[in-house]
Amino acid sequence: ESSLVYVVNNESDTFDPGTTNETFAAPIIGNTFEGLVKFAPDGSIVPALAESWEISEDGLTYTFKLREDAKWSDGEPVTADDFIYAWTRVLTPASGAKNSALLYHIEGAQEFYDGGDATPNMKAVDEHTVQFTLKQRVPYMLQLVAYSTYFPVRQDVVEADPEGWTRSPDTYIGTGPFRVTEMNLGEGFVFEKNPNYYGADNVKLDKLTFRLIPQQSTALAAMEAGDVDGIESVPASEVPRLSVESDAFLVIPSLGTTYAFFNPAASPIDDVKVRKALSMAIDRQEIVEFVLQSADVPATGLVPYGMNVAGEDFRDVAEDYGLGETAKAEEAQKLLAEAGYPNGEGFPETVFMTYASPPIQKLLEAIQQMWKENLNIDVEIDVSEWKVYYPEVQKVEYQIAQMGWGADYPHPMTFLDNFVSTSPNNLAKWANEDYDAEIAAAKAAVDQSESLQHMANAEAIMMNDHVILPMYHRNLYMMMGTHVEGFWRSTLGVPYFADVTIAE
Amino acid sequence: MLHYLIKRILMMALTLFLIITLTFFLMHAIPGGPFTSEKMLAPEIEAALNAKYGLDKPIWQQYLSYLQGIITFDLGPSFKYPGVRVNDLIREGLPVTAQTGFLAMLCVVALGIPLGIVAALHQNKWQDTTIMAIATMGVAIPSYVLATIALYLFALQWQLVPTFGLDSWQGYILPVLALSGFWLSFIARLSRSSLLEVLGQDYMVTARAKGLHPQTILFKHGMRNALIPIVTVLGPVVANLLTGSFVIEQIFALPGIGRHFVLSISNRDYTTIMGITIFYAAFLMLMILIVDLLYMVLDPRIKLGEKAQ
Amino acid sequence: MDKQPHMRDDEVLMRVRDLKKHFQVSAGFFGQNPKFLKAVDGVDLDIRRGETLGLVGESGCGKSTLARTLIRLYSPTDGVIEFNGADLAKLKEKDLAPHRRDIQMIFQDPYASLNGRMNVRDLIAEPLEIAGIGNDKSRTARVHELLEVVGLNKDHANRFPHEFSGGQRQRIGIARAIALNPQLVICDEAISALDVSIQAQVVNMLEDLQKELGLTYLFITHDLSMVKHISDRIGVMYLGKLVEIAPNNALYDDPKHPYTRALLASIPIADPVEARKDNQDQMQGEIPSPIDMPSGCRFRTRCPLATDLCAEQEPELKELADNHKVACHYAE
Amino acid sequence: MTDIHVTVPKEKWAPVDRGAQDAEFIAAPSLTYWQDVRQRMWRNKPAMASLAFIILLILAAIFGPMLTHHTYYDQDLKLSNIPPIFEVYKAEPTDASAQYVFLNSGNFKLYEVAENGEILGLVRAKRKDLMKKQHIYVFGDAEVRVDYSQLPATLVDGDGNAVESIGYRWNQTNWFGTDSLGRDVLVRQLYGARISLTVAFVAAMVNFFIGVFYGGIAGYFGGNVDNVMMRIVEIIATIPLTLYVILMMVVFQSGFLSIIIAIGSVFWVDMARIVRGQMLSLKNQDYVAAAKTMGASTKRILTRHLLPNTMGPILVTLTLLIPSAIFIESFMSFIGLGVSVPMASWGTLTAEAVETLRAYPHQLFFPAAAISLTMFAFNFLGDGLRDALDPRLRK
Amino acid sequence: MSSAPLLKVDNLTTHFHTSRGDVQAVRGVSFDVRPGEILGIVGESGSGKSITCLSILGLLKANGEVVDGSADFEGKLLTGLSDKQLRTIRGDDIAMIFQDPMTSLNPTLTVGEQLIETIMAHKPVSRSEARKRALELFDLVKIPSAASRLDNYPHQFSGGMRQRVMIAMALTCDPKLLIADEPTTALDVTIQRQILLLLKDLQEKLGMAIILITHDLGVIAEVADRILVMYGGMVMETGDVYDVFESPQHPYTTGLLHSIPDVRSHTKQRLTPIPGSPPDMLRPPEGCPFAPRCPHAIQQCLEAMPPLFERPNAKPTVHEARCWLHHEEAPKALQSIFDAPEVSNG
Ligand SMILES: Nc1ncnc2c1ncn2[C@@H]1O[C@H](COP(=O)(O)OP(=O)(O)OP(=O)(O)O)[C@@H](O)[C@H]1O
Ligand SMILES: Nc1ncnc2c1ncn2[C@@H]1O[C@H](COP(=O)(O)OP(=O)(O)OP(=O)(O)O)[C@@H](O)[C@H]1O
Ligand SMILES: [Mg+2]
Ligand SMILES: [Mg+2]
Repeated sequence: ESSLVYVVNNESDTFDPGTTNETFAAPIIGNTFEGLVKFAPDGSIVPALAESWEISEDGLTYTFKLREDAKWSDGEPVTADDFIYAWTRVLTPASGAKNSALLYHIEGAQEFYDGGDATPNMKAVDEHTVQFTLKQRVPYMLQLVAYSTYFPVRQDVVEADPEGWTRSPDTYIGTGPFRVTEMNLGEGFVFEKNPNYYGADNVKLDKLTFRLIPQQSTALAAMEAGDVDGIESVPASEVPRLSVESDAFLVIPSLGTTYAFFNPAASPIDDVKVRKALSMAIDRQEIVEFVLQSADVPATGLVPYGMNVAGEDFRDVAEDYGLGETAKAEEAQKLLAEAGYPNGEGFPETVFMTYASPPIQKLLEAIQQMWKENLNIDVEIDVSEWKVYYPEVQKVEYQIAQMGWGADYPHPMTFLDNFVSTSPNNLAKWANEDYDAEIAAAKAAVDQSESLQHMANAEAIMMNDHVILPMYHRNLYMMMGTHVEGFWRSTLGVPYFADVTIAE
Repeated sequence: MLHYLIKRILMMALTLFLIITLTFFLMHAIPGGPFTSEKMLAPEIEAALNAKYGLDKPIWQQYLSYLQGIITFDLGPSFKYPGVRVNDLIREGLPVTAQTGFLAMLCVVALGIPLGIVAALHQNKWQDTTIMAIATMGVAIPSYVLATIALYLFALQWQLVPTFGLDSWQGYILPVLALSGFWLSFIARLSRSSLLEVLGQDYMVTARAKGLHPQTILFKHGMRNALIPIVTVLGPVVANLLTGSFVIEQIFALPGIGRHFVLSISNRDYTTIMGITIFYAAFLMLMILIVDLLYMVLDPRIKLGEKAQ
Repeated sequence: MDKQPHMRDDEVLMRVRDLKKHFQVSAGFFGQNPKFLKAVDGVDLDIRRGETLGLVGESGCGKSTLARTLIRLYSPTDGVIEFNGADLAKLKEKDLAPHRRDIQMIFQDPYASLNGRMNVRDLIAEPLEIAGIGNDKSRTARVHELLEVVGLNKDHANRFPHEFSGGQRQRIGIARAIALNPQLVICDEAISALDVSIQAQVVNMLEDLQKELGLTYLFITHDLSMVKHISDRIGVMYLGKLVEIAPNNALYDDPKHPYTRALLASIPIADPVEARKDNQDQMQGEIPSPIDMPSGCRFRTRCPLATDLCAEQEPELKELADNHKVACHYAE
Repeated sequence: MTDIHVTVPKEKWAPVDRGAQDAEFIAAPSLTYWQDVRQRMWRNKPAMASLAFIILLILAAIFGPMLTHHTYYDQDLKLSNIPPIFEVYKAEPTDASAQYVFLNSGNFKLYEVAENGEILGLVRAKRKDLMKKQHIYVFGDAEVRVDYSQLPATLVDGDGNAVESIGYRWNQTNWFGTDSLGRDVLVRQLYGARISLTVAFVAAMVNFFIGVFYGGIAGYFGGNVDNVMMRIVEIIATIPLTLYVILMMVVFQSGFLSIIIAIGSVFWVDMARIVRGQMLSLKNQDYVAAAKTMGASTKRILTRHLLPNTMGPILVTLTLLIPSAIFIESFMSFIGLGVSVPMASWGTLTAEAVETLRAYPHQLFFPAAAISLTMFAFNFLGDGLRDALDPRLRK
Repeated sequence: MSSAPLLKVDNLTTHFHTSRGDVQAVRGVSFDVRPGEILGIVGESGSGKSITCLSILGLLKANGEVVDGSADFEGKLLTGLSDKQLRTIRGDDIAMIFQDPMTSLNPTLTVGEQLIETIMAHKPVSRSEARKRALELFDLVKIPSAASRLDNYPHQFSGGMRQRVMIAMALTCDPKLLIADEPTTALDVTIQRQILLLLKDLQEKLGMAIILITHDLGVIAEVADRILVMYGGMVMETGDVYDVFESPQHPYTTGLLHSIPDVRSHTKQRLTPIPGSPPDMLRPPEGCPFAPRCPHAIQQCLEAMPPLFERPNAKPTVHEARCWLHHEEAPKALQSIFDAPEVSNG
């Protein structure tokens, strides 16, 4: 009997694929559920419960054909109605779904959510065919369909206990390669191979355990002591050592960027020159090498590396907007002088707000010092608890505010969409018509490379206005024993165990 | 006595009510809500969530309906963990926390007091110096440092104990040690100092003159009179240890309620904050009541509930 | 040596009426069947200004309790304590404060009544300090004076109570009590722990002070020779009640209460030849307890004169001769 | 003992001359209790040594940073995480142009140092051979490789022979090493002392003045006063601290004052309970009764009689709560109520360093040692004070 | 009486170490106690009576130390025994009644419990038997309604009652030697008499020896066989009780006897205390400790410590006094002060 123990550091609030919006739920949902399509290790979309699909000419109507042997983990067949039920549920406010907005692309969906008498344009054509129609073209629609919000849920168990069904192995019925045998709040999950999974023959692992160890250093100790087979993350300070010492150490590129918002309405950074000067004056290379001591990547733009559209990496198309990986102190000084603060003189009091997180604080301390050294200005760092910090940022009551973004789906739009004037995540309340137009055009474009160009233009508009101070693109650092083969983790951070075999 | 007890229990209920009220409003007064998450929710979704949990109602209404639940011992649903009731959260986490807490308590009492006694009996000799040095370190080094170092040495370097969890009895060693470290040291020092005070009393000489066994002298005459400050400290410590420690549960990956307590606040999981606070408050007040009753047992001259003469 | 006549006026300094102090001794956990120990059970007493009133009685009869109630360390169960125009029995703690310095007490248990954390200088200087008299230096000087008065020396000022012998501690208590020249000093076995020579010294000192400052003493003791020597009047207590009170000579010459007689007959005599001669009978009978008082006269269980009347009716304290009051049906 | 048959000289049979005899010895001056305590305190060597240590520490915290060119905020990212002691290797064998290096085992970086242990700079690897698991550095003609194919990593020359070590050196540039941003640990710690010692002081004061008196009053008065006061203590003790702190953070400006207010408002409940417990049993003592009959005010009875007799538990509690205060401060700083970065306290230094315990233990060692030593000092001082205050414990 | 002494104290010297120097509380005290004998000790308050007894039992406070001398009980050298060995003797063979009954009783245990535990520590009896015995003892020391009073705490007792509890506690095991440190000071004369009779009774029946420390010369006169007069940490006079009362041989003893008021006198006479104050034991005088206060002191007294001079008498008990005036060379005029006993007492 082959088994594996994998350490997770965070416990998710809920494991309901339809309602959660948490990344912490991903390891569990990702191994117990499958949707119509899924990602392959290379990032491409491959069939899952749907054996095939069709997209209409106008790119608006998607029709999925379910495979005959698609079954729930209790042996019931998966039907098209299960999908319609699941999506309708997500679009029902009372369900408490947090990612409902991901379904708004479907025609009538948002209106349905808002309580109008519209019905979303989605239906079960027959028992094995699901169909929906979008209100406008969405280039990354299939990537969204691979996301858990689009996963089916079992109507009978959900209706029996709309919230509690995820809390018991008996009712937590999924469609994925594993099914839950034990759930211990605060401790972890135990899975067994799901015999009703269509690909059950290829699943080699009999028992899979996710153990919650909140402390990264404990997890690492457990890994090094051989008590577990893999850990989700390692302490940042151990990265340099592990990267040379350990064969089990893995670096997973992750589609995330750490940056700060400049509030374009707040003095003194309401001047784009000041913003640019600040952004230029930091040494991203040193930050990565000495502060983070990791393999993270210096960021000069918003969208991280690894976002391929039309076979091209977005970053290869985009520029660096005058920002370098190393500090451009002289240029920055010049800009600052132009803005009226020669040699930093008279630079008004400026506060860099951030949330309580030791590594971020350290990062900001380094940046604070770089500004002091390169621009001779003093910026104060103000730390507060996340839930205090975030509402203040939402209200745009800040000058500079630390933030970051991780992709929901592997497409540049997951980042760029945040800066359209209507986005709730546009925390700088920055509005630019050209930007909005470019984004709309990118979505509408049939040709992918055209779409890519629009997106690059959009990023340029935003970056040239220096709305954000990009710092670095992050990677995930984790460990998986060398005896574990076939493990992979997506750029969205989901670990997949379906193909894992344990070598002796 | 009965009169006093009834009065105390009524007072406790009133205090609990005040605690509930204060915590409730304090908790709502601080910024952020349970659905302030890393990713902004669309406004209509946030509104739907608030409506679902009744957070859209006026605060006093929320307060009243919360009180209604409390009366039936229903602590409500967790906002953070949908489908989990706070009662269940406590019921599931408590056994783990209580187990380690109880063992830690045993350590504190069964090691702390004897160490204090040994130190007092050998005042200024090497035994005293050693014990007090260790006890000083025990308070000077916080539990998270102690736990981290212990984990590194005992679990990883020497592999004497497992790195996490309570699956074997060895697993209890480090958490219990780390949990009890501070209070053990505290109690050892306190025991020493109180006992020293008592050792100088005339009745100790009488007890010796009567030819009593040294143990009887020490425990029946000595410790009994030295116990008041010790039980004063121990009462709340019981409540503390039995409701868990965030740090220890975090480091040793224990599924107790200590972690929930801290996390619920940073999550603004209102019902959990309230539930655990109430639980802790009730427990603490009970312990303090017990301490007060013990006072009267330990020292018959203490009469609570009566005005000083 | 007789006291000066103006001290003998009958001005009453403290008037005590029907004073009672009952302690609750047993009560179950739930407060059922409370029992009361009647330590002081209806005492009427006038303490006249400038006199020394001796108080004797059986051990456990309530003398210390009476004393402690008079200075309101205990709040009385019932009764009146009139002092300087105020009824101390009814006053609240904070209203008592102004009267405190006028009444001082020397405690029966010297060690327990001295704060072990204070040295003798501070202990004795404390009442002065409280009254705000003098400065540090003058108070130290006064402490030295007082130490000498009670037969200790200056060097003792730096020591702590535990470094003293029982008698020395007692003297510290005395020095402290007289430091302020209070109007009334209650001496609860103030001299019993002292050797006779120091006793004599202290008693002389107390008499001198009385003469100089017109102090009044309530002198509780078991030493019948000393009490006779020092007192103007002597009260005899038995089981929470005053059974006889009379001028000293009158009491010794003509004791009217059978208990007084029994007491006087038991005085030990400091002469072995004589002491071993008189083989006086001990008092017979069961000693009653203040929890279950006998009916009628409290002394009847041990009284050679007891009759049925004594069991039925409690005798009142009546004045039989000039200033001589007795509570006995058969006294004349 | 004198022999009975000793002969007594004639003149000795003369009666005593009383006049001469009165030339009494001169009594030692009378001391008040507190003068006496001070004297005894002076004679207590460990306590005095501790006091000296604490004073020294305070002076160092005030003046120490002035004596060095390091500041608490100056960073040198290239020289981060350098330990205070390291093993120095001779990178170039020829003595004439000898170059010395050391390998930081926490981050596998190589630094050039002077022979005496002064840090000269970071050395960049020429290339990294991932197959052979080697980092290759070049010094003039010589080549030094960090070989981590076998752990622990070793320094070898181009031929694979071990590089000659000249032994361990104390870091001359940064005596306590540097932190993760290349700041001087010693100077940061001295600055940290300012905060932590102030917090300790405030906590002690709060405990002493609020906790002791609150508990004293509750215990002494008893009855309803006690009942109400203790229920308030229960309320303060049970409402989660984090909630207060967050509220304070919102209401007040973050900063040192807020920490002091936060600690001041809640950090005395344990003390209050302990003192109250002691009071309850002590107030029945006869000496309290005696003081009452002297007309002593409640304040006097509390301060002169009861509290001195509770000093043992008070001092123990006082000293033991100090580290708690230091760590509570770091917790408050963590959630945003405290001194702002780059300023740090011992508590935050410790909390930060725990994360890097394995890689850079020196970063934990020094603040932990500082807290421990201070605690020892406080404890000796507390014990000394207790002994001095308790005349019975004299040896 | 020539039986072997039960207790033999020889040159016992006890010092207290204090921050100001050593307090010489006991300075070479020697005496012995024979079985069945009552030895009365009187003396100046602070003269070292209690400390002598505590030294014998090894019960000194932490700062006290027996620096010289020995105490020998039935051939066992008490001063050399460990605490553990002493335990079997304390309470069992030698019992002690402490001077200060309030602080000597544990305030947190009922008096009954304190009595019962003493009984059970020395006798193999059950708790209920011990309680029965405790009741008997309470009756013996005349505490009324003993049964309910056993469950009281010390603070609920009067001073005299506490003292009687201490007495009862000491009598639990019929010790061979009872050290009673002012056992009856807080008792009224009727109960005092009863207690004294009780002690005498026990002495006669069981042959118990008693060391009776008291200030009440009447008590001594009534029960003691021999008397020891202490002053300044030393024995000043010792002898048969009749002898000493009849013809005290030391000015201090004389002074003591003079200080007592006469209960029979009708006129109020000023008491005649010994003038002056006792010596400070930190710096005891070189010569006779009493010399500074002695009306008859001579130069020699101030300079040299007088030895114990034996007074020739017919009795088997020696009568000794520490006074230079007994020296054979002393002028007759001075010696004559001891001749005519002019003590006027009751
Ligand atoms: N712990 C101590 N430290 C210093 N000196 C002490 C200590 N205990 C007693 N002394 C001193 O020893 C001397 C002898 O004391 P002791 O108690 O024996 O006197 P005593 O004869 O029993 O007097 P009393 O009749 O008053 O009880 C006294 O002068 C006293 O001050
Ligand atoms: N706090 C108390 N609680 C209960 N009973 C008490 C208390 N104090 C005294 N008593 C009882 O009251 C009675 C009188 O005690 P009190 O101390 O007044 O006697 P006393 O006359 O002073 O005797 P003594 O001469 O022995 O000191 C005793 O029976 C005693 O047990
Ligand atoms: Mg009394
Ligand atoms: Mg004595």
